[in-house]
Amino acid sequence: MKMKLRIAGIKPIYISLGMFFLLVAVFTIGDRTFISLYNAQTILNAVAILLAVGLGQVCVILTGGIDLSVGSIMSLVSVVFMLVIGQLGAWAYPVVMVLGLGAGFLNGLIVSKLRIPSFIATLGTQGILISVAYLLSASPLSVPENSYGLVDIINGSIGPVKNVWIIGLVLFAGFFAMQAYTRLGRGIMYIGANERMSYLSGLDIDRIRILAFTFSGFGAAVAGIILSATLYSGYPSIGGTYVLNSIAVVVVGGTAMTGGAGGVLNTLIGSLIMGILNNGMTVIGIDVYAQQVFLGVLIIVAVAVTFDRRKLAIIK
Amino acid sequence: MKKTLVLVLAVLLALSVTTAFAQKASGVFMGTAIRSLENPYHAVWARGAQSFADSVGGIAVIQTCEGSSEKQLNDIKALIAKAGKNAVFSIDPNESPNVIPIAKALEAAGVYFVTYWNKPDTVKVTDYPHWVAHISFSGTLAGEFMGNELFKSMGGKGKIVALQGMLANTTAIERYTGLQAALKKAPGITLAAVDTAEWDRTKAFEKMKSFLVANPDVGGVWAANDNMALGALEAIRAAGLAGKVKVVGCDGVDEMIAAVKAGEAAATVINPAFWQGGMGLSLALAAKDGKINVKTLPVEKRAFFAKAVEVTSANIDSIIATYVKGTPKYDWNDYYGSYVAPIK
Amino acid sequence: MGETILELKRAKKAFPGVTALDGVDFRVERNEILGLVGENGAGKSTLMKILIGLQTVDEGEYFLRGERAALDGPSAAIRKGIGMVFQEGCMIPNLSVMDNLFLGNEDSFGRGPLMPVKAMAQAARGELEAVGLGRLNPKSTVGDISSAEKQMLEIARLLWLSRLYGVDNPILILDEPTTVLQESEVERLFSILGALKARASIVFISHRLEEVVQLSDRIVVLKDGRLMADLGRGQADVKAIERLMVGHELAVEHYRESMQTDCGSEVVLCVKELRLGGRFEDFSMDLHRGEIVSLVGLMGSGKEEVCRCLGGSEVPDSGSIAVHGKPARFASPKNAIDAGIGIVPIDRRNDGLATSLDVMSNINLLILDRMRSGPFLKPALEKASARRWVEECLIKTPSLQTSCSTLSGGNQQKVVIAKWLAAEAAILVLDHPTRGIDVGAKDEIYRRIRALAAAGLSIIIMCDTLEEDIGLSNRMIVMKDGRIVREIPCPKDAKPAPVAVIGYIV
Amino acid sequence: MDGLAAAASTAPRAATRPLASRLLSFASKGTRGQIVALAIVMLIFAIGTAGTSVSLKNLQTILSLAGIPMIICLAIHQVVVIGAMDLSTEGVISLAAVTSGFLIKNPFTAYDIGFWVIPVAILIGGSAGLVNGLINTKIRMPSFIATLGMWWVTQGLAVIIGKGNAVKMLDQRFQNIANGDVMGIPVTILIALGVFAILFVVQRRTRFGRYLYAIGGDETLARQAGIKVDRVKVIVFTITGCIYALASILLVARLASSNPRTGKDLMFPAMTAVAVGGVSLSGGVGGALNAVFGALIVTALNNGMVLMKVSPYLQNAVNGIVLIAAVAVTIDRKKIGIIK
Repeated sequence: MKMKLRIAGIKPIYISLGMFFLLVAVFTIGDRTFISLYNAQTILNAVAILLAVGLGQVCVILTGGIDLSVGSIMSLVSVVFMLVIGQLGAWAYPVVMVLGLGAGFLNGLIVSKLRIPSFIATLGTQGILISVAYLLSASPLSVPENSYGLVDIINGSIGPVKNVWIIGLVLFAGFFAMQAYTRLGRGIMYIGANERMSYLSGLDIDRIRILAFTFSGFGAAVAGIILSATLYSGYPSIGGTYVLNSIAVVVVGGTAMTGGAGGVLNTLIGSLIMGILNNGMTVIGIDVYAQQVFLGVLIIVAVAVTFDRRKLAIIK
Repeated sequence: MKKTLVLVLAVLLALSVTTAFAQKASGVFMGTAIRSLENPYHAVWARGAQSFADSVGGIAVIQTCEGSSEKQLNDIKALIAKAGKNAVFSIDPNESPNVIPIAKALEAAGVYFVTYWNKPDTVKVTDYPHWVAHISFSGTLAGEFMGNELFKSMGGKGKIVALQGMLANTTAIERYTGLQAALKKAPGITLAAVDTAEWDRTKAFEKMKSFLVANPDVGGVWAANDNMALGALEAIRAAGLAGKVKVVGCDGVDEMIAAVKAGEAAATVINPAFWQGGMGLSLALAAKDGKINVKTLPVEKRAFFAKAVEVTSANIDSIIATYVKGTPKYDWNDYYGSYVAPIK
Repeated sequence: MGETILELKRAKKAFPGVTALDGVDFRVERNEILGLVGENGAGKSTLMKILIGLQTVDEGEYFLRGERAALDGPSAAIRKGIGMVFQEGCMIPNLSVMDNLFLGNEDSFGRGPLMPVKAMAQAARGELEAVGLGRLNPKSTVGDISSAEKQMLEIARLLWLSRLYGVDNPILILDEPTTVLQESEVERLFSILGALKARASIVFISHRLEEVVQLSDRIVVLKDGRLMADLGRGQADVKAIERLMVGHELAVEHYRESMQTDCGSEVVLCVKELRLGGRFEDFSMDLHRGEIVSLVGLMGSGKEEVCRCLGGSEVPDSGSIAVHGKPARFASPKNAIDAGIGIVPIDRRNDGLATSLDVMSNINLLILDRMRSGPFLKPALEKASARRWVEECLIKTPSLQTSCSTLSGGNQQKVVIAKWLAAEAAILVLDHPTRGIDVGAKDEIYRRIRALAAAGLSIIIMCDTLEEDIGLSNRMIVMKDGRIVREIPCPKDAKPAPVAVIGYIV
Repeated sequence: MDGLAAAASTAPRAATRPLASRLLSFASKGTRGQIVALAIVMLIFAIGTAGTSVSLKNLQTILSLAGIPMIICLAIHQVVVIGAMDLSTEGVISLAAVTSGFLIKNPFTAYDIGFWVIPVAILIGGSAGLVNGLINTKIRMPSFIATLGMWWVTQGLAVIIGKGNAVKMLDQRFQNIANGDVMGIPVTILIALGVFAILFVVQRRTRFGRYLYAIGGDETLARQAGIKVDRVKVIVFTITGCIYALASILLVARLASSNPRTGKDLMFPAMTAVAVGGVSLSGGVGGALNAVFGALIVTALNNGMVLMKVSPYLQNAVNGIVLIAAVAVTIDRKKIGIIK
């Protein structure tokens, strides 16, 4: 009895996993090269970026909010990363991570202290952050000649294992531990499930929310670093597509937009699904005109399958 | 539960449709990586690529990145995964520094490729044996030409406004540099206002409306591409100033050529997209087939400016006959026929 | 006995794992007030949902005025003359009183494309007058009116609808209508219902059996999806009904008075001259170790606000609070919790629980700090703690991972209490702890409260009924118009009679 | 004493609140805050541009520029009022634009259906909205995701149909409408005000309008009150789609050209305007008037920044700050309760 219930409890994750294997199977039937090591490396590189930004995003979505500024944070981080790596060397990594943390912290402050819905607050800050990126450098920046070695720390590999996977896994492990084994992680779930009760139970809502946004900024910063390193460049529009992608990754994995249900593990599966979808359609050679249409249909289908709507009385 | 089942079936259906779309033909995969098919310039580019691929029995694969450099890189890698060495590429990098990872990936896979437009100066084509050529059209020259033609149409004096492209974009920056060079040589012209319309027609229209309020005596509009020039032109038309306030743009869009013909625009520049689409693949395929030996090519043939077609009221009729009414015939084996100058 | 206008024959309804209704025969007669009682989970709400078309029967037949009925939703039910006032209220907060009153039936003021707003406001005034809400502006937003006003508004709405559809003898279903009302309002409600009986049938659902017995012409008792009894007026007293509902005799004493203990002499909480402008003033009290103090008063007497100030969710203008002799200032619930005060709120689903999370998460909410090793929580400690409190508070749950939304009201209440016990709160404020809880579970809650007091916890309580207040507390503090008017001791063998107390309240 | 009367007598406590909170409460009622915001924006730019920004000509320009954004805001705000979200704006507008581009006199196809293109475009926009609504209500998918998917689908379809061509519109009549004016008032703003007038009356005076707010306020209760919630939602999404199509035709007519980029970059600015206008993203609060003021404020802001020659690099930041500031001042925190 106990076992059964437990399975029912995490069912959406199984469905997401099933969805993932289904897609792998279909794409492999479509073109056998899909499961080659080379392609796996390509996919996982993309997945690492989606995962990093998605892990940040899920912290905010679990509280019931949304962070529309992750793309701008990635852009700003990429620009600053390229600007400072020549002078600061390896110190550039902590510097831009702190930058991401700071941007997330700012979001958290605005949402919790000014009491503005996160959709609006982060829509506003994304404009501010992107302006800062433009002011720092309007034109695209490349890696300075002397710093390729430093950037290639990200791009390198240990045998067949690419370093980005390790970064992705470490990040995942960190976020997983945060969600499952810290008070902050629980606090995020409590707020998402019932904010009023959390307040009445003495939780420091503002602090938890600010931290959730700070984590989101951190995830975006890591994603920005990987993206910047993968492309050897930084410029203000580099992260533009990641706002919606990060949300897609979270919801495709089965996390509810209303908060309090789902989590980090779902986001891992969501980013795998989105990663292989993007890659698989190209590998099996779907007409580029039709890819976007398929992507749209598939995200709806994916969410329809993975998202547990029975618990929701109201669908907004 | 029943619903879930239905949805799983829907996934299966959708995916079987997807697989049905998959290409099964054989031949050399000819990858064309461009920004988006939503603009006419790249749409023509894709047609050129298709036309060349058809002429040699290859498989044209058009990849659009919709503004995401990372998607462009991943798509290229996905095709490499699929085709291995049996592929060639012609690429318009989304942003200039992106050629580095793209070149590294293609080099590592041993795939010949040609790039266009965007490349940081520090990156040397000759460092990559499979990078057949980097071809560009001088944005500075185009910007300067557009400026000069605009000033000429204004009689060498008056106020102009300028609309820049995407702020961080190399081409946009180059063309604007060209305008500034032209301005230096034209003491009678003042630049009254500059703003960005992000290559976009609607935004150009809106910015122009506001410009016209602040500068009712504006004499001409310099726009970094035709799309924005046409947007500005609509605002000018709405203000009843069409023909009096002339615009210049760049790209050679059909509507812009018509505007030059009608006397509403002073000039545009055709960067022959159809040629780009075909020639990039042709060069890369020639290297793959051993028709040209990349190692022995002189440096100036590895990175060069190609011939852009300058359109003014003087040559408008022949332009219309060649580029609008017909498609110019290109000899895909004349690899360096459009060569103008090396990129330094 | 009048003619039968609604009849449900051999109704069966099953949900996965549960048989909600098991062959129930149910009828409503013309011009009667029918009391419907049963424990939570007895099938009352399923029965009601079937009557108003929210659910359909698996087996059985549904007749309305002699005709077979097939209702496809509440609006169809209303047109056929069956309406329901929901327990949790059904007024939309951002709409005006008038909009809520006529919502869904605006057509009756003319079918033109535009609604005649003035005529509607006029009509609304009339309807409000009829239920004693004459002073309420029809255009005021429902979110700003009191819950008693909302309740009256709902009844006004049903009255209006019954006239609107010209239904002869409509059936009004009132689900726990008195829980949000004060004594005087209950009386008014009963007089309105009594008058209404002349042209309508009323199905009255309540856990307050005294009220049911007082009001109903006929009483139907449900248990485990079966109809246990169909009793005419005077055929059964509260005791008999309780027996039918729970299937076994309850203790003679209602509130476990025999378990009442005397409080210690140590003052745990000392409140002096607390004031919140416009709400209450000069509120002083001492709470002793192991003492149960009941705050008694009407709505508006200020007792709710006093409790909110003690819980930190409202900040008093002046006065002092000292816990264990130490002065405390409560600027937020966190301060109050740190000082050892726990609040068990009246609205447990919204204020007390994260219903979408599991039992374990809810119980351990306040004490996660104690389950760490370094920065990380230890799942083994969490489980051990949750298991301990599930056992100690007799929470019936399939597992620690069960989502609280699936538990019954009584068990949810126990989870909320367990949460505070786990946090070792020294003072508990119980805000209507038995509201909406069935008889059997109520008794368990009473035992629990006694046990807590015996163990040395100090409790401030606000109850559903005066009898409950008297029965549970060691001492009552009666408030009226924001001031304390009287303190009444309630020792276990000398409980005051309700009639002796009521005079101070009103 | 009567409990009800007691509750009523304790209500007027507001008079003793401090000035700042009274000002905030003033700003958060109806559209007063938005009027003040608009006045402040205009005042700053009037000083910054030495009066140019409040010249008759510029006011006309602002109105002509505000027309289409206003129509889009009016479309989106309804979805927001029922507590949902519509991200498909750009795709639907592009799709309607591309399709109608091929149906009016143009150099690519032989079709020329003249003004009949309006109902055809509205049919397309309406169908897309209908699909949004059906996915939201029948498959029970959050509108955020449903419309995100539909954004990609419709944008993809627009590219498939348009093949990237910019289709020139050769029918001059449309352009005369889109760029013309009546006694100095731009036609687009008149059309926008027409849409506003209809929606305003619908919201204030019709059953359907009541139902919108009922659903936005509490969907479950609205359902219990007998409102066919799903149907109302589907209709709202459909009407929103239809209004998108109207905006799309005006966009095409204004530039005499349609392409799959027609709808690009319209959604977030429109959402910004709706929020600046005071429509609560949690639903049930704010109406057509708020949408109109939101569009005016944002348009005046962008116009003013061009006139004041604010660096294009900074314009995003100014927009962001104004959004946050406007919402911080005008939001009615009491009604929202929980900030998500």
